[in-house]
Amino acid sequence: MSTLNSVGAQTEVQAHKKLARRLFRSMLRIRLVEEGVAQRYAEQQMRCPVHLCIGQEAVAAGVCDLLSADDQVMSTHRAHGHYLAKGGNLPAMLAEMYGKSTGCSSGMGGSMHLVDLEAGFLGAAPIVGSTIPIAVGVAFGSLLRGEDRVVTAFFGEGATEEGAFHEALNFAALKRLPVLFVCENNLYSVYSPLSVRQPPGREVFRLAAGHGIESRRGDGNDVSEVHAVAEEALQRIRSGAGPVFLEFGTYRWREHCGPNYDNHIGYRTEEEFRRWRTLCPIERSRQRGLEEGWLADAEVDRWSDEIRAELAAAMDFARSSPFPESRTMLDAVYVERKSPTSAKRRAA
Amino acid sequence: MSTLNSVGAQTEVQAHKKLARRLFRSMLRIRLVEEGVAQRYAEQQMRCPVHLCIGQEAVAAGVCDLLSADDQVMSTHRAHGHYLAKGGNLPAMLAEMYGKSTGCSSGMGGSMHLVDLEAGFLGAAPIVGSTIPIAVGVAFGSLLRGEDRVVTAFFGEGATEEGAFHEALNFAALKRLPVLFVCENNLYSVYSPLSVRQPPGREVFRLAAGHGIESRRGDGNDVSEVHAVAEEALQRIRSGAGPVFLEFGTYRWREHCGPNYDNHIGYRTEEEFRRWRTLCPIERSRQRGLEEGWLADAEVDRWSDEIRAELAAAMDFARSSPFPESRTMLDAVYVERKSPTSAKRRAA
Amino acid sequence: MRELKYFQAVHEATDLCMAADPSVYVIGLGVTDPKGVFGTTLGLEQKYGGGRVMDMPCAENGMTGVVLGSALAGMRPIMVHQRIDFALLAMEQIVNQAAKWHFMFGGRKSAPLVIRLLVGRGWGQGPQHSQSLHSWFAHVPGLKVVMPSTPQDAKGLLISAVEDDNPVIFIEHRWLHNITGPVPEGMYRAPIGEARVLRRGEDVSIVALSHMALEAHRAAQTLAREGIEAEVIDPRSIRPFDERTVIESVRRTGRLLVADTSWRHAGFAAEIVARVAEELGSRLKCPPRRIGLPECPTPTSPALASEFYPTAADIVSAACEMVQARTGRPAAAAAPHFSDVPDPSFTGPF
Amino acid sequence: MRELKYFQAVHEATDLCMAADPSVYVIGLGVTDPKGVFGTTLGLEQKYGGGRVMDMPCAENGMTGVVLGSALAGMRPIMVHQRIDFALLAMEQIVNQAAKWHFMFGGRKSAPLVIRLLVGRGWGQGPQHSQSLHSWFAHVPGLKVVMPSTPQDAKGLLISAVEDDNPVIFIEHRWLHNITGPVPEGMYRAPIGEARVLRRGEDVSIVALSHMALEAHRAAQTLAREGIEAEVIDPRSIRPFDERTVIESVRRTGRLLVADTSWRHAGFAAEIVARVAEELGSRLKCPPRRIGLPECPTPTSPALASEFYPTAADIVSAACEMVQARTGRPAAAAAPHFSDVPDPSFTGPF
Ligand SMILES: Cc1ncc(C[n+]2csc(CCOP(=O)(O)OP(=O)(O)O)c2C)c(N)n1
Ligand SMILES: Cc1ncc(C[n+]2csc(CCOP(=O)(O)OP(=O)(O)O)c2C)c(N)n1
Ligand SMILES: [Mg+2]
Ligand SMILES: [Mg+2]
Repeated sequence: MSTLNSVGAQTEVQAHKKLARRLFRSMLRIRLVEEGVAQRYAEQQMRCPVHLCIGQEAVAAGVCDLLSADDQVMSTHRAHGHYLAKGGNLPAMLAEMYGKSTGCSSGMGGSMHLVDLEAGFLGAAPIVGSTIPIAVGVAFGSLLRGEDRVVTAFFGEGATEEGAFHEALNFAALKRLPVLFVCENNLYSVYSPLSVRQPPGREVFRLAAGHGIESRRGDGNDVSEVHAVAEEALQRIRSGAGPVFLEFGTYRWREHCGPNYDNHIGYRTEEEFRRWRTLCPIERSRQRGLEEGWLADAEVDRWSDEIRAELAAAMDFARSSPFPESRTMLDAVYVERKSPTSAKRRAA
Repeated sequence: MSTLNSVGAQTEVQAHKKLARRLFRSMLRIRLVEEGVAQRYAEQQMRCPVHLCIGQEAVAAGVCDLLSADDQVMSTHRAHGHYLAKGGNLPAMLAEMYGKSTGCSSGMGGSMHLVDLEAGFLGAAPIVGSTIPIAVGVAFGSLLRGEDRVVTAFFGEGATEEGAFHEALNFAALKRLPVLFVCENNLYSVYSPLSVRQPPGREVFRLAAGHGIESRRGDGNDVSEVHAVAEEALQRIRSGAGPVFLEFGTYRWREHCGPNYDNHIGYRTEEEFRRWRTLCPIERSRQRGLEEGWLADAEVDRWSDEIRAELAAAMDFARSSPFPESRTMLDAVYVERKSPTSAKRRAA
Repeated sequence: MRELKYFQAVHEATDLCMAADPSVYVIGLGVTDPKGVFGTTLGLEQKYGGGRVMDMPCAENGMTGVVLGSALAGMRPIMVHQRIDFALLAMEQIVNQAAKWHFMFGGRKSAPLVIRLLVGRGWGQGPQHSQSLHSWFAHVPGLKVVMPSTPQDAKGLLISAVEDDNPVIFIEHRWLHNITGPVPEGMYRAPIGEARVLRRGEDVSIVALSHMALEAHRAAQTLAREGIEAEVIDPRSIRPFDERTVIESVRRTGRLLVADTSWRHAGFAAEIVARVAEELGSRLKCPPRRIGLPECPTPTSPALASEFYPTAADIVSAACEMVQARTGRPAAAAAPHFSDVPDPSFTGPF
Repeated sequence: MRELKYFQAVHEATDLCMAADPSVYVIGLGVTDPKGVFGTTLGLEQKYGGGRVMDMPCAENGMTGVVLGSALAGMRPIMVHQRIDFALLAMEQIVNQAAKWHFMFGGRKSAPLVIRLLVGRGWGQGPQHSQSLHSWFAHVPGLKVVMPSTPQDAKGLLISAVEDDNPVIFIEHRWLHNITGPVPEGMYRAPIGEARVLRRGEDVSIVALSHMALEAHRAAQTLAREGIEAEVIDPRSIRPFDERTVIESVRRTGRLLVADTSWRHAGFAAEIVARVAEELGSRLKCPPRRIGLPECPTPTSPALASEFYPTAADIVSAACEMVQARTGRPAAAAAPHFSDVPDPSFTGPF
């Protein structure tokens, strides 16, 4: 027994380490990609609004690690991290930012309209709150089709002020849909602090509780906490108990939209930023890894090199890809039906 | 001391009786007017949708009794009771239903667009949920102008499914606005029961609590309970503590829209209706009045006669009034500014 | 051919689509209730079950997003809003999301959904229950917009709409639900984007949308008695819009009269006039004309209904003026006291 | 006269209105932030306090209702939505409630509010941040809709809008904010409902909305070098619409070319063409023409910007064709690599 137990414990420790390393690498990859984007942005060749998630990587990494390719994710204007963590194609993402025909949306959408159907990243769109009911609808449609999947909706705390959010929550609760709502509360909507948008003292996750939805908050800068909280939530959802709402406190480091820092322009303080910087999810994870012995600095360097090489190749691909031909924009408006079911139905 | 006390107690008892009689008469008046409308409706001369509030009179009577003429009320498609309880002009209401130029909205709006500015009944409109943010805005505007008033928004439980409701609640909570939200939960939205619209077990008033708003539920068929709960709420609001949300359980007796009973068409049972009928707010109040000695049947008869006479006169007025001239519809679209302030401003 | 009412045609199309394809489902406020959206969804829940015909919360915006999401997941929803006015809450989901989904993701995913929008009229529907905002939808690339005027086209176009892989807005005028007409049995499609010539004529082309097509047809009969042969065209689809049929007709008649169910200013009638003007320019025999609502919200008073809504009589007098024939309004058949109902069976409260 | 940028003119109008009337206040996402809605609200919070210039929750629909309610309570709000696309969430409140308030209560109460809506363009704004849906608002009785193209009119029309007791939609194109022009000092009003003739000419009337008025003006200069004198008209207000100025102009020139910032199909350009066709019919020297966006959502790729947005060059070639002069596109000045910005100072991320 005790031997078995200790083998079990050992396996568990190994699994934990493996997980921790995976999460770390996932965050690191998001960070390095975003930094790469930020660096290249100044060249003025990525000519679309970009909303970087630097500082918020833990939520994307921690949640998406728990999802299968068949589980679906939807996101917002700030989607890069979710897309990458869910397995979205990196070259296609960068090509999209460059407006190229090889982009994940063929250059029609840009950074704010990422998609990778193979990876189960169903789409992101920048109208605040609007993808939340759509995600709920994907879960509903899947349920109607008898398909077994969880749909995760990522959004910011600003989105919880939109009526669409509440309408979506009510319906998800009504139908007990397998939806994981993940709110990244980074305290700001563009330059507007929570204090001008939501009543003081009323935590965001209480809104979901009001709808009768199981809800929790967690530290969004601690990837293992994100993972643990999300794991429990997903277990609950997969057991058929209905949706769960998670609020993760976190902080965006750079400007709302664009590659720069903007703590000097006055809507928040350098001091606040510095406080959050000490809570860097990647640095915290690295420290813990070194302490707990599942990570070595050499490995971080190796991974960084790997990712940088991957990024460089993806950048080359994106930059050297052709622009879409002008015809494509008119061709992309409507789809003409080619599905076999319709042919069958028409013949009938 | 004891004499003083007993005098005080006596005054209180007197005040209580006076209040109870006032509330009873207010409900009775709404009931008789609505029944009068129902009766006349079959003549097909009131040619607009009417949503009667028979069965739900206690909420209107109990709440509006506590409001001054300067306090403002807004309502929905089912507005007759709120309009009357708030002191709205009866002949003008009936004339509006007949589409006459003497109607409270000059025949442009019909039953679904009642207004009486003098009485502080600022307006009713039939898009579900939409008057709630407008009511909040009236409170906000009053606050900006330094005016001291409470705004009451009446609505059904269906309206709490609309995003506009939540957006309004968030803003009212954020700005601690003097708004009383009154939800009449009559279990149905048209023919749709709550079970197809809201998750089971999640009470409506919990939604408001989720927004951090003080909220309570009460028996909407017990006018003294409505009054007591609303009184406490209004005290709180007038003290500057922000909005309060009240949910009152009640039941509409007749069809959603129109003068008839419709328990036979299948969306609800005759039995359910009968159960609620035994909880008739007017009958319950009458019984209590007889028991407690503040009401006599003869008085009920006298009041009924008075009200019927008032109603008959109002009906005569409405029916004999002229229709609006066709020019009025084009004239009513825009207002040309005639206010002195603008003249002053223009001269400047 | 067998005759059905318009509402029955809508019902039959829905029924056939549901039977043919298990991914088709119906959702909307009241679709399962005893009135069944003026009869158009009656009994379908009983036939196909609550998993395929369902009521919903009062949440037009969010629920349109839900419906869109379900389409992305492989369903083919038919959503019903009982008034266009309620769908104003859902414009963001319809126009920013559904209409653009296929485009903005580079064609990777389409959004096959149908949104049925009803135009209210009569019995004091008033300012917020009677708007006919089809021109808004017609303006938006990515949507298809149809508004059939006959039972046959209601069925054929609804089937086409459900089978279409793009979002289709299907507009039903409340005063069409009870009209009767021949309707073929079984599955058939009316092509989206082709106008229907309801009547041939050489003197004037009357292009009339939705319920106005009915009025135009009535007008044409009166005009024929006056010796004027009007061609009546129902565009049926306003995006895509079949300009060829209209232009060819006006090329022959030299006269264009457009009758719309909405306000003239910035309405769809302007588009029709503009297309013809761009194409035929100075080859018209007289300036084109538009008939539409007076520029005010819908008044509720029944006494104003006849002032507000143009009828066959207005079409007749405009057409007479255009062909410079007698311009007097033909004596109307003994008018009912109020013009707020299409026929005596149409009574309140709805 | 002193010159200001368009955004400064909007700012100055707001400032003057706030100083003149304590009931005027400004509300919208970001109106108090360091960018101040492209400079148009910068510093106003500091000057008038947080009680008169305020940020709001991300809740366009509800907040439009709140703003309407505050107007009913006696305030005169100026609400700002940074994109029309976001205001799609608020259509119900704008169209069902605000536009109809005065009418549906028989004129008992008016709703004096201004809603500033911005049309995005450039730097990959893409399908959901760049729509120009002014024709929708123009279709709705009860609203007034203005879309000035010069700094002077921006100021004069915003002051008129704030002083108007009706709801006024004030549309600003993002590519106008940085243009410069003469702006009188102090309070003055540009009348709502009067077009402005930007340039006189006898050969062709170019009616151009918002930013297209700028392109039309540029085009007119090129055309003049080719010997073609174009009259350029900015309607400024599209509801009410000053048809007289347009029609009188076309009566003289015999040619109408309309340039709009939106799609052609069912857009406002159709209304302009229709008005002229109805009035002048066959008296035109050639068929009227419209210039607008291709019928697709806005593509994000910078490479497609020049395909998507028509420019002065398109106006020039259309006008040349219409007067049957040389039809060649004039050699464009050395074009920048991308046409997704109005000038080099306009860079991302916004
Ligand atoms: C409906 C709508 N309103 C406003 C905007 C402008 N906008 C873009 S991103 C954003 C911030 C939203 O804040 P939050 O949801 O917290 O996300 P974050 O940017 O903090 O990640 C806003 C207001 C928008 N895109 N859509
Ligand atoms: C936005 C909108 N959706 C749908 C309707 C149709 N409708 C009219 S009244 C009503 C019922 C609303 O139910 P509730 O709010 O509970 O009020 P009740 O009728 O029960 O008093 C509905 C759905 C509407 N008027 N507006
Ligand atoms: Mg945020
Ligand atoms: Mg109800």
